[in-house]
Amino acid sequence: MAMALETLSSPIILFFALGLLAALARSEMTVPEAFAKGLAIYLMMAIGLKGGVEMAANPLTGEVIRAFGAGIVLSFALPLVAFAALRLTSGIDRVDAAASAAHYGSISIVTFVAATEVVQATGLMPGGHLVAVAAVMETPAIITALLLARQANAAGGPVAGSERGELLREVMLNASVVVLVGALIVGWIIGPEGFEPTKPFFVAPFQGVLCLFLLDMGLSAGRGLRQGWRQLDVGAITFGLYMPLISAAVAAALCWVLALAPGDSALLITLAASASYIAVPAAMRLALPKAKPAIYLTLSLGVTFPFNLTFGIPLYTAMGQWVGS
Amino acid sequence: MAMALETLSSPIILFFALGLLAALARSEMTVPEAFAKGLAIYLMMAIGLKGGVEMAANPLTGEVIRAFGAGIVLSFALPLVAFAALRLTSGIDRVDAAASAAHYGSISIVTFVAATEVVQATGLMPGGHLVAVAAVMETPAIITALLLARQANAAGGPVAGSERGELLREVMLNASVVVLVGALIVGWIIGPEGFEPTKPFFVAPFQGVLCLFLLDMGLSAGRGLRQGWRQLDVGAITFGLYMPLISAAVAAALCWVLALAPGDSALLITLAASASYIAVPAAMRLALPKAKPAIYLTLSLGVTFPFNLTFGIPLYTAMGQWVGS
Amino acid sequence: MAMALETLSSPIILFFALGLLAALARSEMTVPEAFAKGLAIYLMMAIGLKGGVEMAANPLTGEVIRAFGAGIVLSFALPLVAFAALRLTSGIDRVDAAASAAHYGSISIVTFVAATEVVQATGLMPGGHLVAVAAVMETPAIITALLLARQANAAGGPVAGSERGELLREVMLNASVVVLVGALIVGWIIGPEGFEPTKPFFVAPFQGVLCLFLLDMGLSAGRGLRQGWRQLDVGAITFGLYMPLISAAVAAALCWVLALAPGDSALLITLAASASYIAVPAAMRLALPKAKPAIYLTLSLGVTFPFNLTFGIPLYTAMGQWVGS
Amino acid sequence: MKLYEKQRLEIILERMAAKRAGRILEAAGVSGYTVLPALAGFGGETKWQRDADISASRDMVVMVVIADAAEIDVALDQMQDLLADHIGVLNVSTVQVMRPDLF
Amino acid sequence: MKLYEKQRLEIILERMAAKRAGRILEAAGVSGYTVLPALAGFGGETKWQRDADISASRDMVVMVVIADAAEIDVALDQMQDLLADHIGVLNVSTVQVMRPDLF
Amino acid sequence: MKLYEKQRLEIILERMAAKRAGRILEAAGVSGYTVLPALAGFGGETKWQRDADISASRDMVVMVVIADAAEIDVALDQMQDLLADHIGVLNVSTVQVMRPDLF
Ligand SMILES: Nc1ncnc2c1ncn2[C@@H]1O[C@H](COP(=O)(O)O)[C@@H](O)[C@H]1O
Ligand SMILES: Nc1ncnc2c1ncn2[C@@H]1O[C@H](COP(=O)(O)O)[C@@H](O)[C@H]1O
Ligand SMILES: Nc1ncnc2c1ncn2[C@@H]1O[C@H](COP(=O)(O)O)[C@@H](O)[C@H]1O
Ligand code: NA
Ligand code: NA
Ligand code: NA
Repeated sequence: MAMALETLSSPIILFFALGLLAALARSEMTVPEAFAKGLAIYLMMAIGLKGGVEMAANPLTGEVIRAFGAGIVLSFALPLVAFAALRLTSGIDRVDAAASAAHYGSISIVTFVAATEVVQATGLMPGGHLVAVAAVMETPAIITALLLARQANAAGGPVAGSERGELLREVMLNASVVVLVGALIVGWIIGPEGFEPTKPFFVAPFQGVLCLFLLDMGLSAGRGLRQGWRQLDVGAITFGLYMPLISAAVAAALCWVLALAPGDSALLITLAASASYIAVPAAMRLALPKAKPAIYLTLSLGVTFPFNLTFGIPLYTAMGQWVGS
Repeated sequence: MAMALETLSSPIILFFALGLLAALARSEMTVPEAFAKGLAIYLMMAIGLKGGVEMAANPLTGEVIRAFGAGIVLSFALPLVAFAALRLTSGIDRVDAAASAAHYGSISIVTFVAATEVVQATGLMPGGHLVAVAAVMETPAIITALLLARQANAAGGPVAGSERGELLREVMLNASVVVLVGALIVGWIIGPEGFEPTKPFFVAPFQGVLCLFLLDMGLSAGRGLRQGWRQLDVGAITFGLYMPLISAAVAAALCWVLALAPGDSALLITLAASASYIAVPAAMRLALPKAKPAIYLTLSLGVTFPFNLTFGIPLYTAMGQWVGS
Repeated sequence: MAMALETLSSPIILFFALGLLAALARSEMTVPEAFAKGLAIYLMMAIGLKGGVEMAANPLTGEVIRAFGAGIVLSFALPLVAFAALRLTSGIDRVDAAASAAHYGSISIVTFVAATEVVQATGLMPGGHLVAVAAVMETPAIITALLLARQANAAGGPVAGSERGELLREVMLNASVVVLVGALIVGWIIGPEGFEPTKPFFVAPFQGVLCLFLLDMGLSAGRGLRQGWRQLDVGAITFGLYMPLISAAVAAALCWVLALAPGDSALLITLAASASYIAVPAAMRLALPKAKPAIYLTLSLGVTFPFNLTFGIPLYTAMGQWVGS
Repeated sequence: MKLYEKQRLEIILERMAAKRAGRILEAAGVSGYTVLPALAGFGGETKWQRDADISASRDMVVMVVIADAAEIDVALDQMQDLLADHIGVLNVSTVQVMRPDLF
Repeated sequence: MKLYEKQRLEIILERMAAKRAGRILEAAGVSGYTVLPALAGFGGETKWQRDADISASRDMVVMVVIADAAEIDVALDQMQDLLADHIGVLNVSTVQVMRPDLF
Repeated sequence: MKLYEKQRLEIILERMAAKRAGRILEAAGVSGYTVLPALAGFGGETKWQRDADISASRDMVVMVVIADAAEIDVALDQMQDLLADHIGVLNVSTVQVMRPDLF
């Protein structure tokens, strides 16, 4: 409870709320796309570097490998649950359900970062390899979703003008994979000492940049909600709230079975519960162009992201403490 | 005098001068709009946060409330003076005069920030609530200007395609109001302790970012001057130089009557003397589209802003010390 | 050798390599142009300020003046060598050869900055005036190239729509000259004390920003290579590798004759060996529009820049130590 | 490929007025429109340039609308009023489309 | 000035599909095309705005192609398939050019 | 709505040459023009992309001009020279406008 309250009054959440309210009140204010994209690249570089530097300092134990395995399994499996849930409880059609399911199997790096702060504030020290686990969880969900969608419409060859390998490139080499994994490897190579001179840029201002970025995310989420909620029935909106809980429960069980540490468990549960809103939407425009962005974006950015940021993270942290060994 | 010289050799002023000279020499150099807008959002977040944090640390005294009152009165009243002065001393027509008057009743947040530095250098500590006063002064001037303009052309219903409330939203929920007031409230909630982790982003680099931003403002002001001065007669250009002095005198008298502290007085005088060049121009395009931007922008950004930045601020600081109690 | 290895494992080089590899692997990732341009302005302001502040602290000795002389002579003369070399060893026509030669006479400020780090790591302290020398070397090469090109096509009046002075303005007042020279003068005026409050923006995060910028340069270089290499024969590509060595050798001889200090020599050699990829290409579009950007950009950004960054800089540093007095 | 005739309306307009133009178009019943940013321009005696003006108050946009002649005609009436107040010019041309029922 | 007739194809298309449209155009043999960014738009029931959506998944672009009628005709066939999957509309018009051999 | 015939000139041009084209247009007496940024393109054998080239030396813009046929004709002569040196293509079409005296 105290943790929940503290989370809710952190500057990050407050700036997100500011953006959300401004958008709902129909303010015309925007953060220029080029600037926001620059900030996103900065954030991913910073996260990757820090994770890599930490990994360089710690040996690759069996627990680390189990965490990777858990992440991959979750990313492959959760879309199946999400797809079934959407089809059962909402009127969303098969293609839209498959596309949405991909988002929930994949992850949100901002949710991950916000959770890291909260987890560290409780005194737990999650391992740097969780950044790598996050990167690894981005993609598998997309594959599951494509298989689900293919079942849906047996017909339908490749889209006109498409090229062999373009989807693979988009999925494996999109900005967030390149920057996150790349910076992770750079961090691994340079280690704590090489990292030192870049810390005044990548560590000290990080929290502040996150505030600015979350203001923009609030604006996006609010506008998405205002435009998109009409496209969603009650079943779909409820899905955006209960699906992260299902994912968290599944992930928590897995963490318990695999005997992961409490801090690592908390972050893995958060990753499972979070939904993508940048990398997967782009991949879906290529892979399933007929799926409607208004549906999957409103769900992941408009409903699930705010839920996770405010109520989810304290809960997942508590769950991590509970199931972690 | 010493203060004036020191002001003139601060990096902020020198970078402004650099931009101004480059533009007058017809350099093609520009700062991309998306980047400059991002910096502007950063600056307003930083100012708002700092002000809010300071307000959280201090009680809301009668003096604070008097400062708000003074700001609102000035913003409502100064456009009347400006309008009369423009009509008397220049050939500018009623609509253009009304639009220009709105700019002089409203405020320039960069002038405010630059003045804060100078005032603090003299050892005075202006209160954090002055940021809130600045935010509150942005809007009333626009209302006065619209009343002045309505008198001008009694006819003329709403512009085709306009929507009830769009002007109100633009005026009350534009980026600078949302970010400034929003960050102020966030700062108030989080207080000094919550502010700490974001300081390496919002406090330490602030001065440097201001240098970069002022380089861009110098470029804008110089280009505005080069394009716009032909549209202004001598009377109009003189107005851009004497109007801030009138506003400062009126504000100084009010500060004296209300017994405001010297630091607060200096900043309130500066706010009164400063003229808007982002929020009000945008509002004028919606509210008085027939008013010519070449006139009001050249005046506020090309004439008054450089004057205030160089000669005005030291003067207003001295006035604040003189009338403040 | 150790120095070379250390250079290769610095975060700057690693992020450049990351960008290069991502582009070669056909990732679609980009850094928005507006953001990258903003970073470039930041980097040049920071470099200029630091150089100016250092110059303010040191007297203008004869050695400083000799360094300026050397820079100007090199920038004028090296395009002659480059032009002759290209015409002899590649199938590139006269206009393209002249345009390419301009790039090699001019300089790359990022190469300069990267070299500064390496030189300082060896314990040498190059003078702040080298920044001014870099600024001064940007332009003369363009004049030589235009004379070479004029010889090439005796005919051909000015391009339709061109204006007296536009090329001069582009060459003397482009963003990099304005910001670099302007910030240098500002730094000179404000001195170490005035510089202090802006250091948390211009000094501390510098290395980190450079990492982000070099990621983008890697992406640009990789894409340039992938698109452009077909336009280059073996002779041309080899030129991109041996020309910096020739320039370095000429510059080293000059440093030895003029008895420059080791640190200053290392940087002057690097400047001579480096090739422009922003200011000169823009100037060439105005002055020699028929020259093909695919040729001169692929050479300078795709071949010479990576070579200098990785193998060149350690070599030039060693040469500076060797010839410097 | 069989093509069908429609009208293309192109409005070069100050950015702050784009929402108003959008409302006029929607009221006229067009099926959609697209707004492009402009970078610079010249008109009357003056030039403007997006990156060179921090106030952004002279930014222009270009709105492109494909629609039936009848819808365009309804829109033009109100556009005339809009352009009496706001900075901008417009032009209409005839174009061919593939799927006429979309417009 | 003597001018020659060519066709101008304008495709308003979601940004993620622009490369696919480009491949179709190249396969049809056009000599070139240019892609412009869009800022905002309206279609069906919904609006989008570039700076207001951090996912960028609804960004549109406008592709402009000057080409021979024959090449455009070849391209249109495949564009019909592309636009059956992807969000977008297109239009064709007749224009005059100076150097017909360029297209 | 009564409309009047004018010409629409569209020049796809390298950005560094836009000021030159602007001077030619002003000299020809047109009442205005608007410059749009391009994002990417293909021509000859090569592609360019604004965000993917730090030198920005291959950026293109699109200039749109509404004017009298006579003014366009004067401009085209010099444009031919400009496009002999600079990278770019142009096209002209006939459009309808509302306020003919503006152009
Ligand atoms: N004839 C024209 N063709 C294209 N764009 C124009 C034309 N006239 C005006 N514009 C655009 O509209 C803006 C304002 O023009 P004006 O209303 O003449 O000041 C200019 O800066 C151009 O961007
Ligand atoms: N008739 C039209 N004219 C111009 N642009 C359109 C039109 N219809 C749709 N668009 C553009 O295509 C996007 C998607 O439209 P829709 O497929 O109707 O949802 C819109 O947001 C507009 O940018
Ligand atoms: N036929 C065309 N239609 C539209 N744009 C073109 C065409 N040809 C060339 N372009 C544009 O002009 C640029 C340079 O083309 P090129 O001169 O052929 O190398 C291309 O990258 C395109 O942006
Ligand atoms: Na997930
Ligand atoms: Na004021
Ligand atoms: Na050189």
